[in-house]
Amino acid sequence: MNAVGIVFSNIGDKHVPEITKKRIMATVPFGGRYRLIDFVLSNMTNSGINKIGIIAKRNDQNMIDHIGTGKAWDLARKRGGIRVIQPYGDDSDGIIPIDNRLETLKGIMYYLDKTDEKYVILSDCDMVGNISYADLLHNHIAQNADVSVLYKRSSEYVSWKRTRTLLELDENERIVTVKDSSKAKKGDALFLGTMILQKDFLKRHILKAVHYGYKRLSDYCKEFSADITMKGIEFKEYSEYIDSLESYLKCNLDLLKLAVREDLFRKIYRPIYTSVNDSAPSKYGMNAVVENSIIADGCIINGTVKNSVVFRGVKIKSGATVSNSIVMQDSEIGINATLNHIVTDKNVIIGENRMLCGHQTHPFYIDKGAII
Amino acid sequence: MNAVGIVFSNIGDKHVPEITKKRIMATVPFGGRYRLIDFVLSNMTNSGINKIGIIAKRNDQNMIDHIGTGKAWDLARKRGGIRVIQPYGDDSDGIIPIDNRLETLKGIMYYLDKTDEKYVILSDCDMVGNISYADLLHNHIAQNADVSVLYKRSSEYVSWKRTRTLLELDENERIVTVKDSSKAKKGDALFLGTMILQKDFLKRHILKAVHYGYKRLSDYCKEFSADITMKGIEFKEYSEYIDSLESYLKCNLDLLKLAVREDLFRKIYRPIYTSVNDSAPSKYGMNAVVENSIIADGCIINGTVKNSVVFRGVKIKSGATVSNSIVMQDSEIGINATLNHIVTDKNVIIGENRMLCGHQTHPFYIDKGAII
Amino acid sequence: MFRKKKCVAMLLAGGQGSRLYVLTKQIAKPAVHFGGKYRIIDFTLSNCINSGIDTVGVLTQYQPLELNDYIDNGEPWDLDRTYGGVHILPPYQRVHGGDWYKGTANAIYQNMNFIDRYTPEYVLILSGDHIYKMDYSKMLDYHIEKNADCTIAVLSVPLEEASRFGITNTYDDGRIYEFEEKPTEPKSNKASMGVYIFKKEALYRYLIEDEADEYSSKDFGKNVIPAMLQSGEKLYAYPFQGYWKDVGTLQSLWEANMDLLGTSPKLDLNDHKWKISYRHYPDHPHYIGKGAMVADSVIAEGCEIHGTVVNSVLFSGVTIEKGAVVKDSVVMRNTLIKEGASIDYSIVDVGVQVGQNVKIGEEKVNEGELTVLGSGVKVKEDTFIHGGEIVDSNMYIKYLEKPMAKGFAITRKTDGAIHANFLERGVVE
Amino acid sequence: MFRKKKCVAMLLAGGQGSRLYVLTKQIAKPAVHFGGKYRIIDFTLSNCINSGIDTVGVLTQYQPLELNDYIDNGEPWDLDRTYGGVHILPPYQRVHGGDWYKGTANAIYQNMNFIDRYTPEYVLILSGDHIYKMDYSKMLDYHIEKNADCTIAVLSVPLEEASRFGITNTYDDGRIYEFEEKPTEPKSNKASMGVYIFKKEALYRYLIEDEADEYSSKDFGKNVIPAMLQSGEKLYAYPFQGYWKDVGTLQSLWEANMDLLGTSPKLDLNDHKWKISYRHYPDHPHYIGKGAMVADSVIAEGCEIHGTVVNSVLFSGVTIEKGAVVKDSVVMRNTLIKEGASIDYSIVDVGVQVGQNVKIGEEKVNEGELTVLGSGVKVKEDTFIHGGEIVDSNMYIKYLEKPMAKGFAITRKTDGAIHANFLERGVVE
Repeated sequence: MNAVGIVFSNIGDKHVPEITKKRIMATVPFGGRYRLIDFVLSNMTNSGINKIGIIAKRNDQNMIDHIGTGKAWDLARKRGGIRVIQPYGDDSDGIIPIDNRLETLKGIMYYLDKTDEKYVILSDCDMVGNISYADLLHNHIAQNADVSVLYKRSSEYVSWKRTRTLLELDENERIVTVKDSSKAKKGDALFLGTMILQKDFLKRHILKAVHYGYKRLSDYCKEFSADITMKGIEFKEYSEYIDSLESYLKCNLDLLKLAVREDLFRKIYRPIYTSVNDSAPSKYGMNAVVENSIIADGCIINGTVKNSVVFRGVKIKSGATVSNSIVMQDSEIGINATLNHIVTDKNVIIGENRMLCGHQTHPFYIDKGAII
Repeated sequence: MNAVGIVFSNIGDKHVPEITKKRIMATVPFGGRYRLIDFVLSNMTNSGINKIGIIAKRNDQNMIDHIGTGKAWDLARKRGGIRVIQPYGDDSDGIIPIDNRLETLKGIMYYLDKTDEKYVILSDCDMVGNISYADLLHNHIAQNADVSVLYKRSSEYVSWKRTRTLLELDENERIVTVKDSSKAKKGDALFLGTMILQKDFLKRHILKAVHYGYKRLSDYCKEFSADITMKGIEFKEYSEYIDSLESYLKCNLDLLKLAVREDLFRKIYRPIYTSVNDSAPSKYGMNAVVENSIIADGCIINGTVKNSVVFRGVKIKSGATVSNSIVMQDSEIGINATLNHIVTDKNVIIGENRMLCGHQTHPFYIDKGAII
Repeated sequence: MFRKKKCVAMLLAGGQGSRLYVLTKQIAKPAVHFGGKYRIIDFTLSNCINSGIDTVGVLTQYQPLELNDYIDNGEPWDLDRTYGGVHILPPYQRVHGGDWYKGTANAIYQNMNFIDRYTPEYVLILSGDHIYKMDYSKMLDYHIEKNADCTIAVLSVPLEEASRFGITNTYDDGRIYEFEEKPTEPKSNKASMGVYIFKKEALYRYLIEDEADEYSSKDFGKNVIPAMLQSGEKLYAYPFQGYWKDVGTLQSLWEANMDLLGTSPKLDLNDHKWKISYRHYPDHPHYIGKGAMVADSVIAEGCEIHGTVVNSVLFSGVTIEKGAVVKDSVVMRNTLIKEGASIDYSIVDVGVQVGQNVKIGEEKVNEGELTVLGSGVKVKEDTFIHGGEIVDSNMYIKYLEKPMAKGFAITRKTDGAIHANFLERGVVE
Repeated sequence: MFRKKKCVAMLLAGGQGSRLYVLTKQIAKPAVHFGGKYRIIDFTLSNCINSGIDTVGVLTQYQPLELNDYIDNGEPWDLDRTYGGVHILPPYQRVHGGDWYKGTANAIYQNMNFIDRYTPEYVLILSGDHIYKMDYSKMLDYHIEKNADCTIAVLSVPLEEASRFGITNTYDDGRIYEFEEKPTEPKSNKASMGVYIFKKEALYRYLIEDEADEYSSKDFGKNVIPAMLQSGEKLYAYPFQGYWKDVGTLQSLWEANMDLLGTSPKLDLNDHKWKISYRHYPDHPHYIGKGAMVADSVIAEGCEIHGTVVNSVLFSGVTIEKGAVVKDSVVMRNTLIKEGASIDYSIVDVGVQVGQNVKIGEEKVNEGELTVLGSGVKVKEDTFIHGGEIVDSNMYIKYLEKPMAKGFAITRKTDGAIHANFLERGVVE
């Protein structure tokens, strides 16, 4: 595919402060074995994009470790492949605050200059979805748009803890208004953090926008909406934004629905890849009781698990009960302990007979490495 | 080999300010096709070390691009391999000034904690040499030392623009004194920037040294020299420090001696690797006159080159004369131009009939991308 | 330019594995699936890299396509090296024609030029069809310490089973004075594991000699080892302790899978110090539905379990529908077990479809025999496949309980006296 | 799980290349060295990846070890893919035995299961022994546009040479109505380059048909293409412009190397838009000493030049001592030319040692014949090897100017009427 992928790895870092305290959004664990960035990287490699620049700030050690050589996404390439790129400011030592997208894009101009590809796909890492960028590009070219933006229609009235971006489109799918809102009614168009445009167009307008002092891409687009043809492309499969601990828990538990698993993980030719660690398959003991749950590899299950997502290498001891919870990698739930509406980070140890309860709208988060 | 390698990628960044203005010491171009870090990485992989942590500060884009997946050094591994690591301070967002080695080592404790290897080899990137760390480790164990330090004996009286570190050893090769000096007489022992020690020993003493407020490793060692057995291991093959533009030019021109090429590049089982770019072999025209020079791949030589080092992809037009100079990658020397004692950075274009002259002790440096 | 290697491993992966029947119809024996996520060869390859041996030649001949593809560049085992790494070595033609491998020794003989490239002092000969975790570096240390010409890894087996193995008879210091292939009256219980370390120079000498002998069957156990003993070379037995299983029969393959179960399993794969690596497929974590029951089992990724699974090993991507019951069985990749079906004491190969209310096999507790469904078999609803039957691939079985028309029938006997009858044959190959 | 690929390339690399004599004694023809840093196969593999085709099967049979090792995981060409990438496909055994490849068509026939894994619509058939830069994606576009069953890439050759090629006779729209192998009276100058694109479905149909024909020699040019024409399938000729050379003879291999020289060379490898990738060896940049003279030549890394090099191609790691002269020659990897020696109009294979004051070959300007030294030959000082001689490997030649004793002699004729006489033979293989 004649496009280079640009990934903003830590847009939204402040959305789930509990989990992103020591990691960026890109490396937030998800769905038993994934990190959020796996979706965008897999979508890109599945669409035939083999040159990806991940924009990162400094503390990206987790991400560098997770990506490794890029082999897991078949992107350990000699030409192209995955590169972690740091935006440069005019001051050669200065780091740009990554939240300022326009400055950031200006700071990676040197990377874009080195690429031969005609198109650029921009994506954030705070969304879960299995998207064909190849279809997107096809659509973009067919619609003859300057910028194409992915959106989905809300299927019901919803409200969120934080604001999300809504689009208003005319009958030709041209975007008329862009606004932030903390709720949407049925049929409202939600921006999905993905854009496609020509590289030369991007370069030209970035320089212009920075020159005029714009900070937000959407403000610039709004201002120059007469000159720029921004079109929306509707995405109809499962997708979800993660912008709070609550939405994080909800999106994980969405995986308990077969339709969601089908949309995300069981698409032919479009699997979701992640880094591998040679876990053995999971073992169930004589007294295991598991119901409506996602269990990753390397677990040893001797207790009860209901309506939960259990990550790789977790041990559930006998008599323990885990419900409506997320248990991250290598945690251990002790004998007869009870967890309900809990999100444990990695390497948590819950002792015997402990009882921890959160609530659906207020899940209880347990820090990485905590021993309770 | 039961050791992990730790590389300080930008120790000495200020030594060659011209060339390190936009790059760190690790990525300084050398010898026609190499970067300085190639030596330490090749030495490690040739010695069977397959886990290497490169300590980097922020602006290491060049280095990340150069290393790529690590494949060039056969270090694109699933377990181990090359990782770029950033030291963490107590403040999880704070970056440690990398010149402070003790704090830096403390900041990468998390990386050392994850390794199973028993020994650690520490190396800087400002030295050119083909060193067998396997021999070093063997020696370290045989000598029963706590810390072993590589040094070489000066073969004559020398003075430098900057200070280097001299060691004083007793008859058992135990290090008695460590001092800085800007000159050495014949037989003086020069520290070569490489140390070997047990990981647990390193961890214990780093914590202690930081606790007592030491900044320099050598100060700490001096103070506790009674408790710590520091031994020297003499290195007898070619090696050179690069700590000024002058020593940079000298070390490059040393390659014109067969003995130096033998020591550095023609050792069986110990080649020096670098990243590759599929250059075609170099072409010489009918009027080429080349004498006592190193010419890398991808060059087109139609002029005269004497006593010089010419990097990949350089074009020397007819009638041009290059002497006692270094011409970095993809530069172009125009028709009838004359260069003497010049160091051009990459992508320099020298126009027709230009005449540029430096002097042996004051080489003239031409900035990257300059057009003259 | 190649680097010298201390020890190069040569892995014999050529076997057709005919006693595994339908499981090896289209794949070489070392590529047979095992333990939920693995192939048999994963154990040997992982042992190599974990033992610090990073140069492995894999000698293939029979149906190598899937095996080649599985091993590919060796990346899953960190054997994708610029120098060394894993290399597939099929038979090839020289100036004056070429030969298929005539035996284990001949296979190594034909690839001496591969070994030479790394100028090793020692050559480790391995077999690709055993399940075990072994640190070859310790055996190599032993070999060097004894200054042996050849060291054979041996395992203590129950004396009554010893006549099924190659038995080494040794002096107290471990030196072998006799090697008997399947002796009727074994003098010791030290069985060869098919793992040899040779001094390269000694190996070459005997390979060249053996090659010249037109009566030799070009086999290590039958020819090379006895010849070395006869010439008075120094052969030592290296005692190995731990799990080891030759999975050369359907019965032993089933048993080895079952050895993963229980609270302290005979074969532990959760050992972080000795990881068994494998090629990954992008499956999501498995899902256990409402009303499902899973006990004493191993379940891999990508499964969707709505029925009951007891004392079984399920590979990636298996779907068990509501009301279906799998017991004492091994069910391989991408198999679909539909509503109400039951699988008892069976091995089900990859990509099988079992229709509604089908009954496969007989309960082990009732002294049933092992039942096997080959890859790609589709079993129509309400069918009953008897215990002990082996069903071939790509056919659609109907009404097997009725008396069968003639057509395509195999009634080979296995070790465990298993037979199969066929009604019709689908399109394979 | 494999992804669908639009087009899969199958590269025929099985040829012994007997007209290249000693250069292919131990390596397959596609592995022959070329142009200072390359092997012949680098061109086809680089063409594939540059054309966006990332799935390539390489069919090998003859002396594949070095070729396998050279291609290895495909990393130098970015063909080390998890899905697709380059795969070596040697002959193998099935349940009922195995076959060597009987011809180009049979080789593809035997590997249809490889192609099937990627379910491509198109199959590109390539040959591993041509030097050219070609964008196959443009040919594929043409093939699709014409809705052809098979498209053959053709090159305009001088009419007087046309009888050496397979010639396509076409209508104005490019449709082929006749294909003649080496016609004595060619009707057109459009020569087949041995590059075919097939609709997969059409290819399979004719391969299966051809396989069933016991009188067929199982060859694309001789059997499959004529059969398709006869049945009225749509075959089109795709006109290619640019450099293309079949390096099947010593003379043409020498010429192709010489085509790199000059200010505007016929074959330009400094083209950044169409890079030819190759496997790298860690050589340092070359060194030109005091008193050396290099003109109109290509010099690769790792060379140490102290003598004179004119109008020649030197591969990596060649050493030319003081006073030695190399002219109009191709000198391959790691060769040592000692003081005072001279090489004229020769091909010198890898690892050759030429002693002091040796004289090899005759000046081309004097209508000398091409001289060839095979890999590993050591020529003792003061020897004179006549123009036109082909010297075999690993022998030590003394006093060749004297009349020779009998022993080991070859006097095969090449296209260019080259012969070789041998005094004695060293240890090879």
